[in-house]
Amino acid sequence: MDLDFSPAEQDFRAEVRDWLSAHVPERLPSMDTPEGFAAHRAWEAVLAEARLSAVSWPSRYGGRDASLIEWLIFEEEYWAAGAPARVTQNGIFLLAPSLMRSGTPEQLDRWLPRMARGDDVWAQAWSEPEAGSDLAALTSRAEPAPGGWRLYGHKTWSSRAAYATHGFGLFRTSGTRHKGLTYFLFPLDDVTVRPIAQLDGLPGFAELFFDGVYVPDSMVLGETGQGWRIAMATTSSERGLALRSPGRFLATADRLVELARSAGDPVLADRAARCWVEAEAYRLHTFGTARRIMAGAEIGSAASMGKVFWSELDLRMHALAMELLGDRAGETPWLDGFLFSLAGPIYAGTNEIQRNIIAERVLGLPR
Amino acid sequence: MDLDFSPAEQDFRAEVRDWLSAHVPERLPSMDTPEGFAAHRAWEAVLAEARLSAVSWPSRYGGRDASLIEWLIFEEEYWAAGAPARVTQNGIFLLAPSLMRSGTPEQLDRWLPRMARGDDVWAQAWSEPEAGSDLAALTSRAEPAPGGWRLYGHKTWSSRAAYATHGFGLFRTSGTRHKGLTYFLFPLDDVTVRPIAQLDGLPGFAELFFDGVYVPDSMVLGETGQGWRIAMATTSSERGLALRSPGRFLATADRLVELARSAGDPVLADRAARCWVEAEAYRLHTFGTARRIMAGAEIGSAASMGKVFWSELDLRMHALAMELLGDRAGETPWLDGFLFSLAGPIYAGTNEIQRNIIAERVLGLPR
Amino acid sequence: MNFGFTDEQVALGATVRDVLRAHCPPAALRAERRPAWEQLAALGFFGLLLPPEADGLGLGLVDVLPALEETGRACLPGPVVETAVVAPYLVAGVPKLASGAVCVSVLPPGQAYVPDADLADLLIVARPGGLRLVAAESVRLEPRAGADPCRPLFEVSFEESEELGGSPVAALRRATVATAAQLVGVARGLLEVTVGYARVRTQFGAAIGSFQAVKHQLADVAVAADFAAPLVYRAALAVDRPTGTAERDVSAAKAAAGEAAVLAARVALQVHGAIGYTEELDLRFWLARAWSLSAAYGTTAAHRERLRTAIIGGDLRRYP
Amino acid sequence: MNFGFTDEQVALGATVRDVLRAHCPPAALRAERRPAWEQLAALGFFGLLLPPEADGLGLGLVDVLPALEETGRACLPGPVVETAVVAPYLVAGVPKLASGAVCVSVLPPGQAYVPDADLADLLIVARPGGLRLVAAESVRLEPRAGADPCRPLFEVSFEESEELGGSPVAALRRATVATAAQLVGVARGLLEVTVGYARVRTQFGAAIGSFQAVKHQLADVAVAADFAAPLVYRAALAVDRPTGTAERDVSAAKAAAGEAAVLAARVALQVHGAIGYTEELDLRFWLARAWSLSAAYGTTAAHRERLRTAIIGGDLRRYP
Repeated sequence: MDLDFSPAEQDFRAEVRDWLSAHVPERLPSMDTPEGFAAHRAWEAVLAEARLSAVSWPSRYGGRDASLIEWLIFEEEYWAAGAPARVTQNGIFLLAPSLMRSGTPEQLDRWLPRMARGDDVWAQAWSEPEAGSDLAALTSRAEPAPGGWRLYGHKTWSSRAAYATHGFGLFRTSGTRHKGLTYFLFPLDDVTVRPIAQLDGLPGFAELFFDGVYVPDSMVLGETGQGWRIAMATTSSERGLALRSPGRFLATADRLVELARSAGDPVLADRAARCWVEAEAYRLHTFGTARRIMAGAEIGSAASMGKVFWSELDLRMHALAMELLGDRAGETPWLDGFLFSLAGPIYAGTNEIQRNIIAERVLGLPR
Repeated sequence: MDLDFSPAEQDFRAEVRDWLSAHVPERLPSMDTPEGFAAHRAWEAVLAEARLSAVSWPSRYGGRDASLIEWLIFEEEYWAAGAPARVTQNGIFLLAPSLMRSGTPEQLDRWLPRMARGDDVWAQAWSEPEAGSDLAALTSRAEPAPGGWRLYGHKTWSSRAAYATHGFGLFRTSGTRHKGLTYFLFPLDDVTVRPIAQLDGLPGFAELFFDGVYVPDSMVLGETGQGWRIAMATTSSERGLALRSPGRFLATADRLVELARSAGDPVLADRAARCWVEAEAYRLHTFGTARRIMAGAEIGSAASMGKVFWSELDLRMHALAMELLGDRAGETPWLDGFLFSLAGPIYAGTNEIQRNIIAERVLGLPR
Repeated sequence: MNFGFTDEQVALGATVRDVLRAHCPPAALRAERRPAWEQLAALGFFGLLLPPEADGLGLGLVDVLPALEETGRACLPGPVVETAVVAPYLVAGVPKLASGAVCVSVLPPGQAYVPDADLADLLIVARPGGLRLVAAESVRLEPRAGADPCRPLFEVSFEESEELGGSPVAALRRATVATAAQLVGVARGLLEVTVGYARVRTQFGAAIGSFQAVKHQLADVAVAADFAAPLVYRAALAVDRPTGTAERDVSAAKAAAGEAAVLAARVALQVHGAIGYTEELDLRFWLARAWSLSAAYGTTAAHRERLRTAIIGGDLRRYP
Repeated sequence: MNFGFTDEQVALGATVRDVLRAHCPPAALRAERRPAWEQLAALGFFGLLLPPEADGLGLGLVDVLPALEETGRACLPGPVVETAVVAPYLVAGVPKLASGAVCVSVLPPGQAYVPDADLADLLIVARPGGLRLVAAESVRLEPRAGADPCRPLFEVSFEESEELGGSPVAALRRATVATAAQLVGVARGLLEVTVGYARVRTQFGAAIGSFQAVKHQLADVAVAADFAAPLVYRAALAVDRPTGTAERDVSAAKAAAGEAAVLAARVALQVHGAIGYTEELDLRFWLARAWSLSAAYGTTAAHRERLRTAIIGGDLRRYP
């Protein structure tokens, strides 16, 4: 057991840090506005140019074949530098792992490089109005059509879909519950997109209405009827390592401590110090997880522990910042951060569902 | 709305305070030892002599016809004076309310005065090995016998039963679940009592084995088959006002603040101050509840809110004291208090059950 | 000792509740800047605490607690506490205050921005030297971002102002307690709406309110609100008297009410799930109110610090 | 970067686990004062950290973490940390230490009483002027009440003692990390036993482990233990090196491990219900160990205070 970064890893960190300090833009407008979306997409192109938008991908798709540890290093530097949120994250962190695991070589060649450059921006389409936590209850369906399928139904809580170009999600091709679901990719051109304004008034989500949208067979990911299995691998990465790397929370914790220092209240200081250590715990825990994955292990349900931990830590950090700032919070980025952190225990499987998973699949308690 | 004690209430407080300061003994040995039990019983006789053992009872049974507010005042003074724990509490606070509500005049005359003096010490006998939280699952039974009943079965977690003289509990006379249960009183002479040692090694509980113990009809409380209803009124008072008056927590909070003051850690000080205020909140809440009861209202399921609040407050206070004292805790009364406080969220209906009751019966959520 | 509201106090609360149900429904929060104020004024709401010589009813703060709780439960916009509670103690002599014709906003010490200053005819502004009274005509307002869309914040600047004599302590304590009463109302409003949602929303073939994880979170909100409320009522009695414990009792009330409302908001959002997070749902108004009022007249942390200082400092007097 | 135990480190833990299963079953906690010590000594357990010149293996603290965790999981009585971890750094020259023939107990600064002093051949006692080394023959022991029946406390007094040169800092940091590792073991042991009970105990016609309220409490314990452990492992690496962050990293480890164990104890008792509260059930040994070790080598509050002082003081360096 050791915690030493190799010389190559240290060099990589230095390179990323230097590049970011030269290229990170001033704070961009929210990516949930048209101009902010465009600005974030342009930033993705700049990142991709330096082959930094998806460092862990194979180089043929625009990555650097970086190890998980190097990816974690990249993330630490990225968030510490105050770089923009990733408008491509649903594609890169949720879809891409499934594509690489279940896609055809043609699909990979066609979609990954465009995704890495932000040419395509992908929105996820899991939930339906009556299938949120109970995802297996979904009723959107795909019907066979010559050379492909026609999609019908109503998806909701699709992040980024207000401005995205493509989507991915599950549609029923037969059966009930977990069986007979198929994983589809689709352009959003023929889908009716109704943006949903969030607490901050901006359309971070959208509803998607499918009224016989045609997609060719090449837009099916994996085998028909295997969508649940493929998607679960994806949601496990949504919960686990890929979606919320420790770097984000380390950066937040550092800023929180700065904020608490000036307040002079020892009780608030204690809460800040506690959060700072918890961000470290998440980082160290992730190094352990990365090591297991690199050794070939599946992290599976244990990812739920990480989801509970980071989402509640993030909420605690932002709630503390709100208390530290009082009525000044709205004039800082902390208010938006707070609103966003409130969604953490909800999305990617609510924390109630995660605790069920931990209890049933990690601890072995009866369903 | 006002919070003013009447002149009569103030006089009563002064009288109780004076009497206690003259009579409260040095710390007695634990009531779960034979000598401690005897000492506590002797103390009850001294209290009864001054008509202070059950101030809210009618004077013909040894009380003073005190109002609920006066009873709360008595409790505040009692615990502030550091007076002994009440070995008679199961009788006075759990059985007596049911007796007064459902007993015959003969039963009241026979049992209450002896209870007030500590001549009889009553143990409760609700739980069974397979019926804890699920009390309606109990299987102990009573069979008709000439002029009375024979009791069979196995009760457990009977507080004080190791040394008590009498017990009360539910036995099945017909039916299943909540139906067909009858409320019995019984002397412990013919019951096999097996003490259960607790964490501190002392027998705070006992198991009771009934192998055809005969009790005459005069030992049935209320109608046969009505035991569940009668007992629920009792457990509601167990959870609610009667068992844990605020005075106990106010006294603990005062001592906790003294302890925290000398520690000099502002975070621990904050936790102590918070507990102190919460003890006040429980006191004020109880004044409101007392007013509603005095106006004829039934508090019913709302008593579950009080149970959750005081039991978790008590645990927080003692856990904080443990942190403040470190390895010195065992040389103070705080360690015993801590061990006792740990049982608070378990007895008188676990807090999980209480939260179910709040959600279902107070808030109206579906079962 | 009679620690419960009188029939009159309850009736006043019920009247205000009826007015707010009719004139400040959730839809009004989107459409109007100051719904229901006229109707409340017609009731005499803004004169409740004013002395008779200022055309008021001369009530005590405790008398209007149920009514204030209803303004929180309805998420009523506008500087309610400032106009109905602060003004009667600081500027009772201003003509027509009782009629509701004069809207007052306040910048308390320790806060950066004035809420609802856009609606105010008069501003009471804390400055290092003491309180200043400023007329709307003399003030420049700069909008500042905040959490609560129905309680916008403004930075104020002015050249002309009057000194406001006397100590602001009593008025600010009352404002703090009044805000705490509103927070209890917000918490109870959130609980009610969330229980309603949990009864009808189904997942896994059952109402989500039948799941223990949801039940227990809601039970905890009910407990928090139910035990914060008596601290608020006690504080009102303590400031009306006033007792030697008033300052501490006010802080206990505000901290507990703020925590109950913030917990209620957290649980409301968690139980609603993603839909609670949308602009479309009315829930967001109550969430925002919980956050904005918990920071008003002293953050929860500031009140906790005062409590700690007093209690650990040895002030263990209790009222009553 | 390889943040996981090596096969050797895991194997050592497994060996200790097997020995403890065989020789320190729960029944032994009632019957023996120092079960399994002989067998551990035979394994060379007490020489693991001693340098080769003292007949030891010269391992680092990180190498023995899985083994230490097992001693916590088994609730092994006796001054394990003191003899196996403190002594090698402070009194490595004492003959036969590696063989386990010399039992050592320690009174660290800030504590009042010496645990397991009745078993000790040598005592290391913190006094205002520094550490003193005292032989068992020279010491008077007064038993003092404590929470943990398998870790009795004693007040010690003595006239003859030796000064113990050098700084105790490194040894005490290692003892703190070792205790944290034991606490992780205690937490995991409690979780395992409680999950087992929740699977078989039925109420309302179902295993209580099928109720969400029980599941979620146990899930929280699993999360707490799983995120405390890497802090402990990191602290061991930090003290072995040592890094500039070592003191802070040690406090982070001890506080998190203590909180995880205390939470595990709380939930274990709640899930077991009244039976968890009895002398009859073995559970009580683990509960007591969680409480006693969380107060050893600095209470959780003391470590939190150190963390706060360092971090808010501006030390935001991270290792690695």
